[in-house]
Amino acid sequence: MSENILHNEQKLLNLLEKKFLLKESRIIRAKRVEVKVEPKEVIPVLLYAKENSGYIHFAHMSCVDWIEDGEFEVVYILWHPEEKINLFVKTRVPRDNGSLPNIDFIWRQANTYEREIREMFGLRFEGLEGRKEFILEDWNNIPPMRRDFDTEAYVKEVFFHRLGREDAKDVREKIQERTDEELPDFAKKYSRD
Amino acid sequence: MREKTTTLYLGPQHPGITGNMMVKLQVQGDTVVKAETHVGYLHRGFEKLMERRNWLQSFTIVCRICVPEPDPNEENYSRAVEEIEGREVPERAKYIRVMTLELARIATYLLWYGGQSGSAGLYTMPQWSVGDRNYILDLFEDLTGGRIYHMYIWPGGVRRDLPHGFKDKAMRTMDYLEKRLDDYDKLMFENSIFQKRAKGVGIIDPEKATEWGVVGPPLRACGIKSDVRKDDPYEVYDKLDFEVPAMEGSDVWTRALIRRFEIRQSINLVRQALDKMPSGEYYNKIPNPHKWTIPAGDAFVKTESARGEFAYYMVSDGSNKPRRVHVKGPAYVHGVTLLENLLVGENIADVSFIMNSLGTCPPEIER
Amino acid sequence: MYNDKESQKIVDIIQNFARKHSLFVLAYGTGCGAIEIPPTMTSRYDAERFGIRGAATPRQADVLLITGYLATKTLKRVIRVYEQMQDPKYVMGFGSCAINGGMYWDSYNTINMLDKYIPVDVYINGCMPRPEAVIAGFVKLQKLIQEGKADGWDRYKKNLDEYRANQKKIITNWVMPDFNR
Amino acid sequence: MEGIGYKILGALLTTLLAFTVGMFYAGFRRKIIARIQNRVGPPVYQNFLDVLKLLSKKTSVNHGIMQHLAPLWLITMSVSTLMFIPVLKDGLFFTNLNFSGDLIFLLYIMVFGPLGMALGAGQTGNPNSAIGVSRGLTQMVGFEIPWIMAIVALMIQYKTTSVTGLLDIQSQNGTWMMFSSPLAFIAALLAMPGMFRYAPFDIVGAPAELASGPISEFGGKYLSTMMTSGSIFAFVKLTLYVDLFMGGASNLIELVIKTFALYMYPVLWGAVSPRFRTEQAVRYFWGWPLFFGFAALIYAAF
Repeated sequence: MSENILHNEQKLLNLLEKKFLLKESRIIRAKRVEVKVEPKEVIPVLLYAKENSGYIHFAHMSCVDWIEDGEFEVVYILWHPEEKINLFVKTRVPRDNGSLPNIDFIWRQANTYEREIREMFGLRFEGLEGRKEFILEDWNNIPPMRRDFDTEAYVKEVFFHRLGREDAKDVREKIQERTDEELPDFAKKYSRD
Repeated sequence: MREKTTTLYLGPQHPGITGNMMVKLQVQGDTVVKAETHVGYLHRGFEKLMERRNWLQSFTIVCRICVPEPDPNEENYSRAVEEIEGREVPERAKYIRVMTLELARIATYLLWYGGQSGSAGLYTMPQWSVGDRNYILDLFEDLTGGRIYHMYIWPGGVRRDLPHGFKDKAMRTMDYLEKRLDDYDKLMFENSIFQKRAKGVGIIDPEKATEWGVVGPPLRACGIKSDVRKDDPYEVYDKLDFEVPAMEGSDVWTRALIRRFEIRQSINLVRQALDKMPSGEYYNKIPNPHKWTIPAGDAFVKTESARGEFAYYMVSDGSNKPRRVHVKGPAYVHGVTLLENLLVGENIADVSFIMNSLGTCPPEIER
Repeated sequence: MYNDKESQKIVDIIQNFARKHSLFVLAYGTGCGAIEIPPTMTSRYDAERFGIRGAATPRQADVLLITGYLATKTLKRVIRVYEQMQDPKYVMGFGSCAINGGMYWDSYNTINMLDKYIPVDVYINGCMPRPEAVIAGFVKLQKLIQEGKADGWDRYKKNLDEYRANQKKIITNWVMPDFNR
Repeated sequence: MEGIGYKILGALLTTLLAFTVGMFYAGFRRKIIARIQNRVGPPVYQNFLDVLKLLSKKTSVNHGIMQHLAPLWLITMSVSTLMFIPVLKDGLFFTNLNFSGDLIFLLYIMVFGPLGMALGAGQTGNPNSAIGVSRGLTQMVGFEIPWIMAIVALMIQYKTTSVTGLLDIQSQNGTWMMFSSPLAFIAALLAMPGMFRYAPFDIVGAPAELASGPISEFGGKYLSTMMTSGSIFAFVKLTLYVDLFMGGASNLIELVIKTFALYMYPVLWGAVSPRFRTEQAVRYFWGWPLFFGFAALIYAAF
């Protein structure tokens, strides 16, 4: 039975396996297919998926920092509007001096994703155009989404902190005093005393 | 027209802009020749914050990602966690979730009624529709305790069962809204000036729409039947009776018609979900949140929000904190690449009109 | 009722009465609290009863609502907008994020204490504050104005150096015109 | 009424009357629109408080001399137009200069103010202002043509260019001009919302498009002067319409009833209308209003 349901998914996998050198490939569940490729295979696979297999909708693109392995994992997620399948194309690049090809000539909205990843992770995309600053402004620290960026330490250094959490009890008494004297007349008859 | 090009900064402080963002326009006379979206004014670094919080703490902040419509975020987060962990959700919880999502859709569409007509200068409509939206928010308050942020749909089910008498109240509210929607039609859709403003403005090329990443009502207004609720059914949408509208035209007017149809359909879906709701458990208990770990894996989940496909990509490394949660709202494409291309050649008067018809929501672009 | 008649001249009382009953709120949704502004202004809560209405540009506005968290990129614009507003001007901090950072206390991009950067007259707590709370905040502001205690604009001028130092600590690339006292 | 003292007192009283009535009308407008929108709305005296508050604001902006002059220019124009309009048919105080004024002069002086405003807004350097000014002038070209045609039709038909002359003719004939020359009245009436700049013709200061258009950079005292001038000018326009088409008024109560009835027409239309785009607005004015203007001219000439 499961063979029947996953027919389209299996077909896609077979096609891709025949055509490209895949590091790994699997069907996660119905409507989700995952392939892992080398960075240089990214453009051929994506182009093939778009032009020949009908995966024309670029649904998502994300980057995960695997600092233990010293690598970024970049995932491209495509969607087939007729067969209703999400195809994950995953690739890994080194954290330092790694770079990926720019794919905004295939899908122009990829430009936004790539600019964000470039800004947030410091991952280089070859030939990527567009404004350098997408979300942040005048940022001169390490890119914030990297795992080695400690946001709490940064916050402690740059921003002010309001004290008063430690004497929470006094605050509560203060609030109690204040509400009693500031209650409007109509509310006084409903107050506790 | 003059040849001179003027730079017009629409935002961040501008009454016509939706939320806090900026569109830098190059205009010749009244015509836009170049548009550039600048975002980042609402960046809070959610994805970084979630790396520092455990699975339950992360859940409390996800609803803040998109303010007009927080529930798809909770739904996405919960479903992603459930998919990686393999947690079962009781049937009753699924129905309650569907009802909550549809209520959220109605609330967002009512806000959209206000935004769309308010940006065209019809100031009576926002007063009516945003005022009536309060009735939906009242329902949410009964159900969850909060008007805007609910934190209601959580991994394993929903937080509370329906309160006593909720079904009657919800049914009454739906009846009232259905009556009010006819009034809205008279004021907005049958208004000849509104029709003149909306027809033929902001046309998306239907051939390219899917490829450009258009989702939700704007895509359905291009004549393409695409809806996550049908294409990749979640919860119990496959057991409910509804249809996906699709119309040719792909201008602001068609998008408005699509939404006009869908808000009625959502009212119908709320009624269906309330009627078909089984009794039983509403929550599959999660372990102690401090020790709650989730096996390594990743998940990509999608929800059809009022503005289109809302997606989460979640990665777990087996610890008690998420490795990465990447949020992709529909506005991520609508508000940047699509808007920049759509505005070229349009009148300045239509800029905020088009933005509202696409449902641009800056907080979900930058998170 | 609230008039402190000894310390205020009759002119001040009249001025403050007019100021109190005519608050133009700048249409600038700086954060997520902006979602509760439309309900506050529209039919159920109707803030226009109190003379509160929107103003499109900073030159015409009296009240700047900081609706929730403030990203550092927005802070620059908020300072610019605040300095463009004409005296007397009032600031209302909105939601717990404006008070102490709230949920985003450890975020690298949002400030934690609004009153270190611009003077705040009234804080409204809550995440997010209900329209009733917003109206209560406005009523509190009206009370302060009547008593002549809403003097944030005056404090800003007097302590400009301190505020500037705090602002420049975050905004490294300071390209703004001088504040015209 | 011979002495100069009486003249000055009369002029002051007229201005005060125009200001008060105009302000209350604006207050009633806000109240009525609020009721349409299911709200309570502000008190009717809200606009007085707004003006008072704006006067009490400090100002620290300087964009050049025209910026300071523009509001004064506007209010000068409003008051001087008021002086040439017969407020009451045969009042003692409100005669002012209206016996020497005629329609051609009025037509000229009524566009004088917006031009001054345009210069002032142009100097502020705000792109919203510049675009707003160009929109305003385009719209003026739109509604002025049917309006002028209607007036010229009246002049031709009754062979006088004096407002008081037209008033006398109406009282002699015992009928209002909206009945004796209906085509001109329709043309003028259709052009009227454009003159008031309420929706659907609020394209000049359209908030969602241009912030507040030409007045973007004007706050505090400038804005209060403009609001004062606007309320006086609203009274001027309404009174002129009443004088020309509705037989004038012989006492204040009649004047208030007639002008308020007329005022409700743009207000109620505006409450349920979205805004036109600039070219749509001009196209509207050059459609039916222009047709009726032509028809009135032909009717008057033959």
